[in-house]
Amino acid sequence: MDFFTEHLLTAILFSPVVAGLVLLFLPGEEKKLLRVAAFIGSLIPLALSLILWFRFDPTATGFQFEEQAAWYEAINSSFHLGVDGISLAMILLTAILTPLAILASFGISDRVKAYMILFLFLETGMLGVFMSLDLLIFFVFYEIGLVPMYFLINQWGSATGERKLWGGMVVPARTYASFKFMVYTMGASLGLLLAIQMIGVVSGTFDLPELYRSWTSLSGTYFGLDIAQVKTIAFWAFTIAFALKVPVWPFHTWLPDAHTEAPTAGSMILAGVLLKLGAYGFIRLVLPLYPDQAKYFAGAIAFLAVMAIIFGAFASYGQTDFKRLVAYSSVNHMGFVVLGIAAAALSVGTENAVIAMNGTVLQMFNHGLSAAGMFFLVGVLYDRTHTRDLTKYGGLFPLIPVYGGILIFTSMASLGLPGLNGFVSEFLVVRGAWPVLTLHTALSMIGLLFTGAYILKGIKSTLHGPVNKEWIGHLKEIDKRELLVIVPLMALMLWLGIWPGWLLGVINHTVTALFG
Amino acid sequence: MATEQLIWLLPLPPLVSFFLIVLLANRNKALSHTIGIGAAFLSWLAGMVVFFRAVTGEHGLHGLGEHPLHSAMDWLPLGDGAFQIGVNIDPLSALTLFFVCWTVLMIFIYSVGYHNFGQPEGEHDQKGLPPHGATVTDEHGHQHTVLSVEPNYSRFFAFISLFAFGMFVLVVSDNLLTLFVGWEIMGLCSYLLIGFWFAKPSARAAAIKAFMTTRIGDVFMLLGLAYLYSAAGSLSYSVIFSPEVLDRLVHDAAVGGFLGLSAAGLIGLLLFIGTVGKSAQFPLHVWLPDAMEGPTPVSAMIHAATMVSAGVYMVIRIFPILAAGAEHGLTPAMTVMAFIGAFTALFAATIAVAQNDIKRVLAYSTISQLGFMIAALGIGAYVAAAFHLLTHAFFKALLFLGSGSVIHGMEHGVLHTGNHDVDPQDMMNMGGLRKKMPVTFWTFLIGGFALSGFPFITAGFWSKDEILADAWAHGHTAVFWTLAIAALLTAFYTMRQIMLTFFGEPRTKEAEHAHETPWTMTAPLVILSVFAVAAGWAGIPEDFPILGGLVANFIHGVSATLPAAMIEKAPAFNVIPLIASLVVALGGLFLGWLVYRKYKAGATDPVKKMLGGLHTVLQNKYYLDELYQATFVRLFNWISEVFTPAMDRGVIDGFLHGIARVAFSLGGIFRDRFETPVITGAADLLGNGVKGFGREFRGIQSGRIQQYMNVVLVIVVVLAVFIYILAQV
Amino acid sequence: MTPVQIIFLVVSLMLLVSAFMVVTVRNLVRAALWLISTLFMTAVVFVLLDAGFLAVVQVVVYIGAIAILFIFAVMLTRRVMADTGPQTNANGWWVGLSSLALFAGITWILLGWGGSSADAPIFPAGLDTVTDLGMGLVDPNGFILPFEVASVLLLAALIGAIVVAWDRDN
Amino acid sequence: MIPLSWYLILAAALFSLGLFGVLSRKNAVAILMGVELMLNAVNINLVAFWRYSAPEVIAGQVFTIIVFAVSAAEVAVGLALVISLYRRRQTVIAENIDLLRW
Repeated sequence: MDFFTEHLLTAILFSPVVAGLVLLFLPGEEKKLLRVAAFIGSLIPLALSLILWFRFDPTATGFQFEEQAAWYEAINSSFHLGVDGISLAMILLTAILTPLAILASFGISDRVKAYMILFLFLETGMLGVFMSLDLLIFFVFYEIGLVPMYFLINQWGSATGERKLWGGMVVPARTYASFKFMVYTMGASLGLLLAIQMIGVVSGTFDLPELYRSWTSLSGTYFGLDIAQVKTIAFWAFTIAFALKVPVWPFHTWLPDAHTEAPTAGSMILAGVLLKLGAYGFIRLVLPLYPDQAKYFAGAIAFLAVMAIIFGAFASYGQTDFKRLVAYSSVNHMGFVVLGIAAAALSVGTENAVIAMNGTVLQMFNHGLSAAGMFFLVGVLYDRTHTRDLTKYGGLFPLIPVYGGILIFTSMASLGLPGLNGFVSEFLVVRGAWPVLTLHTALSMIGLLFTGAYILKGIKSTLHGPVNKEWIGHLKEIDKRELLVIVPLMALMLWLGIWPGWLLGVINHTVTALFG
Repeated sequence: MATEQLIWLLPLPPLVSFFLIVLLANRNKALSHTIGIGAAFLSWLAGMVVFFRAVTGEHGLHGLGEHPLHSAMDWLPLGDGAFQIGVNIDPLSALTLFFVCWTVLMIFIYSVGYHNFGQPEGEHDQKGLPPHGATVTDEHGHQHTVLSVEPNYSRFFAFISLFAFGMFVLVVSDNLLTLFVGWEIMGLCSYLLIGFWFAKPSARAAAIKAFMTTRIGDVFMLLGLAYLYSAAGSLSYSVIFSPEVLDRLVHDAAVGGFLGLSAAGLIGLLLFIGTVGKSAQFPLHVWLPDAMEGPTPVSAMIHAATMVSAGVYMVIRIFPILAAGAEHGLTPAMTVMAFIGAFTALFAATIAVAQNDIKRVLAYSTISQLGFMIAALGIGAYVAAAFHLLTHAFFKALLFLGSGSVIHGMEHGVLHTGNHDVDPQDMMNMGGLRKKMPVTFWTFLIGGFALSGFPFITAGFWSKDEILADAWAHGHTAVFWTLAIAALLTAFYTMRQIMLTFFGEPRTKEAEHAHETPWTMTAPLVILSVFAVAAGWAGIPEDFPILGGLVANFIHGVSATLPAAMIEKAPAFNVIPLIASLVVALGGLFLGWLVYRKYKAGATDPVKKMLGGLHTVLQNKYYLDELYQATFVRLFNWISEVFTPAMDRGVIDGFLHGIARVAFSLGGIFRDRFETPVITGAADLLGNGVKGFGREFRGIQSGRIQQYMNVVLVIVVVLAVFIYILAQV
Repeated sequence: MTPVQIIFLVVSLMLLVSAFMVVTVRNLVRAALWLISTLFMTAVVFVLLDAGFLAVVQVVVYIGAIAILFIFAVMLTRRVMADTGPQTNANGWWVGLSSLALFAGITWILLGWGGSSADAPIFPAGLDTVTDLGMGLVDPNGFILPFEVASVLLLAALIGAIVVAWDRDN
Repeated sequence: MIPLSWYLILAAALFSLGLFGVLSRKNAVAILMGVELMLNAVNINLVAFWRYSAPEVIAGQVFTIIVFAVSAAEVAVGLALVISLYRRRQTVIAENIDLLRW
């Protein structure tokens, strides 16, 4: 192991920050330069992640590329990084999506410098969550991601739109959305922070691999409570924090607001990566640390997941705002992730758990691709028409055939059409969940059915139907830069749909070791 | 090349063609159809090679049944093992491959003519709408309106290429998951093709309806797959149809003890619901008639060769699971199938009688014929179902293409007269086309007779007869009589269609000016009509009087696909079903001729006279669409548009806003009652005090050095005195 | 009354008178001249105290340099201020009284202090104060540091004075 | 011989006169002169104490020398300031120079 390999994770983690700092010294009025610099800056972590991917040994068990440095010795918290198959997939997803999102935001011309710097900082926050093997570090990065996103929504979100609150109070929609996103998430993380501190106090360490060994087998009485009760409380604190982030019904209402009001690239990252933080928290923390509690409450979590699947689909179908429609689709799709997690929790140690968890992780990756793609396409259309109202489009297919084809392709990936990426993961989740959560799985099919309904509604209202005369001659075809954003996503969707083995192989080994 | 490798490659040309057309050739019409047809031809060639190698292997079909051509590889690594995908050709898939290859190639060729290749582009043609015709000036200076080329010509070939790919994947796959992949790709393509003229709201609605209705079946099928996979540990045919697995599935109770079914029963039912959607069985049949909004080759593709056949193919494929444990009569799943199949056959046939749209009649006849197949499977007539699937594919493709040809001819007439109010698909506007379009007439006649089951010659007779014979032989009299009545109606409405379309005098000017279609359209008709007749000879029962044994009964070998324990001998010859077949076919045809031989323009449809109010019900398809609209669609719209927003925005957000509001008002109280008066007040007091003090005392800062020194002097003196006094004390 | 005492008293008287004139005369040129007189008398006092070298330095530095500077300054700033107007400010009387009080206080304290009436010790024979002073100022164990600091201070003052008085306008 | 107190009283008187000059004169140059008088009074004190307490210790004279240096520096800078002020504001009256007023 040379120096480079030993510190590869740190390099990936902090290269966006370094790029952001470099950006700080570039002249603010050179917008083109800033955009290109930010794009190149975000390609560095991608390149490093690819190196990571190829140097990763998929057959080895446990964490790889571990790094540990003293950080907060007084409370035994260290800067501990490491990856396994699950986090590697997520890191790859983050590293792929960020450059594309930056490329997608080349259209931003207002305070480009601040925007790009925030974006790069955001990337570090997300990568940190996927890499950290220390509860405190995990929490720090988990929260860091909120701040740039708050500003991205608040400052660069859609300029129009208002939200009426009580007593005749009217606030700009993006203010409302960003505030809700920030406060809601922070509020839920409060319990997480307390629970993390409680674990630290009880077991004297925040180190994850160590906790995997010691925490689950802990016994005795703490704070005047039996350890089982303590764990149950901590379990729910963790669960609520992550459930809100995923989001699981009924904690989902921040999501459509935040997604709808965020700038296009913000929505891409929000749906593509930020939602995965919650699911990743479940997989990395909740299931290994609280196997008994997770098993006991799996039914309840699965119920919430099913509600998310069903009502996410219904709500999506009921929208007239294209972006909101896509936003609700995330609720629907992430429901399958949580369903898979619940199934794995319930059947840990069996083949079902392995299959469900494989499906879950793959679904996280797939949803990252397709949701980012969908949001991007909505953004492309919005850039041209300055409306998101589905009733204002209609019959655009002959005007923008290439865009239309891409939209149908991406929609179908989102719908879970076999041959594209979403199908494999959804099938695996359903397969894994069916034997242990039969009724839940059966009910979730209602949601799957309506996934089709809202996807088709989107296509119907935009592309199909009599052409809306208003747009004739006013609608530009998708341009080269935009193609550069969407084509890699499409290629990945197709590749993963036809041959998911390259990714699933890496995931599967880790999942088998953890849950098999 | 090894046959297995060839099977792997077989589905690929249409996929390559799809990508080539979409990415490279989408502006060049000739190149597009060359690529498309070339790909279809390659697949056809591969299919034929595979078919003949398969059926001429050692021990013929029986040998193939025992040792199918099979090849597999790891696809998904799962746990310590992997999920495998592969290709598999056994007698059933070989048979299916045969008709799929032929019909697909014919449809590709037909499409060239149907979409008016070589014709000028219309002045008013828009992408997403059917061509309206183009105005040309001939050498004499006369202006004519002629058919114009389809604006999205290339796209059509791309879509049907992908469609063909889906079908080939479905046929050659060795497991239910890749079968499902092909199944869904076809679902997408049917959506895209039904909505091919997407600018028409009716086409757009029909496309969505088709996709959604079939998706209802698909999600159940997905559950069935998940269940089967978890129960059997695999989805490969070789595993799930092995006797041990079947035995286990039969003896395991269904999950949760659902309705007292066995695991096999529940899996079978779930998968069967997929077929109900895909093959348009009652109650999910409503999409298929609307699917006629697509171009006619699409209708043929969907309703004959591929998608609907896929549904039946799938249930035939999983027949071992459905029939597992059938030693003591029908399994529950089979009973359900028999009921639904027979009911659908009759139900759809009654609707077909009252339809006037030439394609809709065929659509309902398709539903009805598929019901025959499902019912056949339901009573355990495995071979008969497969046989009818084969023959139906040929004659129904022929009929659809023929009807397309008729419509095309009528459109010619419409353009000639310029009266666009005349619906070229309405049979009431036709008549007498026999002389205008001879090739179309003869081939349509063959197809129609095959559909009616015209005795001894046509393929439809043999396959339908086999179903009836099986029903009779196994004592399912209710099914037998239901199907017999359905067959009678089939013959009747087919004859009605032929009479209205081709016989009598032209009832409109447009019909007078109808014109035979180009060779690219008629040639496929001729080829298909050969199969519509000859396909039946492959399955003449061995013990049939006189004709039996003249041609070897090839079809019966399909049963070799089944596990050995399930293979049954063909039922012995019985004269009652034969008589029934003869009576219903000939009787129906005769009745049709009788009723419509003197039909004149403007007269009320004799069927309407006969049925009265019932006719209206039939014409409106028993008001099922309206019923669904009023119940399910409305309910779901209500949930989506009223209930869910109310829950999200009202209840959940209301709750959150409530918390926010409490926090805000608590903050307000805290601010107004404590923060402002106490904390801020104290701080302000301190600050203001210091400020005021400074304001008062800044006067001493005069900037004059001597004043300062004076002050210093005074202080020094005072201090000195003070210290002195202190020292004294 | 020894002759030395008489000399001392005379010198003291002249010194105080000169000093009084310095702070009271209206004409500043005269004040400067009286200042010279004061400084000279101080030099005489130094002689009386057996500090001949200091007396010389007093004459050279104070009278030769500082007093001349004063005269220049007075000449340069003369225009604004007529010699005829009151030269004391409004506090004059009050200040005079407090100065007098200060003097009285100090004197009173001195008179109450026994040590003040002591006679001078015999001047040690052979004591070469000039050489000692010279050696002390450059002795690393003696006063070289204050000496050098003073040198630097002087240099700084010199430069500072030039900078401050530099007439940039011309 | 002359008692120490005589020198001290002389120095006190000189100091008081200097102080009076510093505090009462209007002209800045005159104020500086007062300062010189006060420094001289200190010098007299220093030398007197040297002579009366420990004539063999040279420190007393060294202090005086340094006071010379300091007063020379002070006068140089002070007068330069006065001249500079005079050039800019046409005044040498201390009461008019109140730039450091609040």
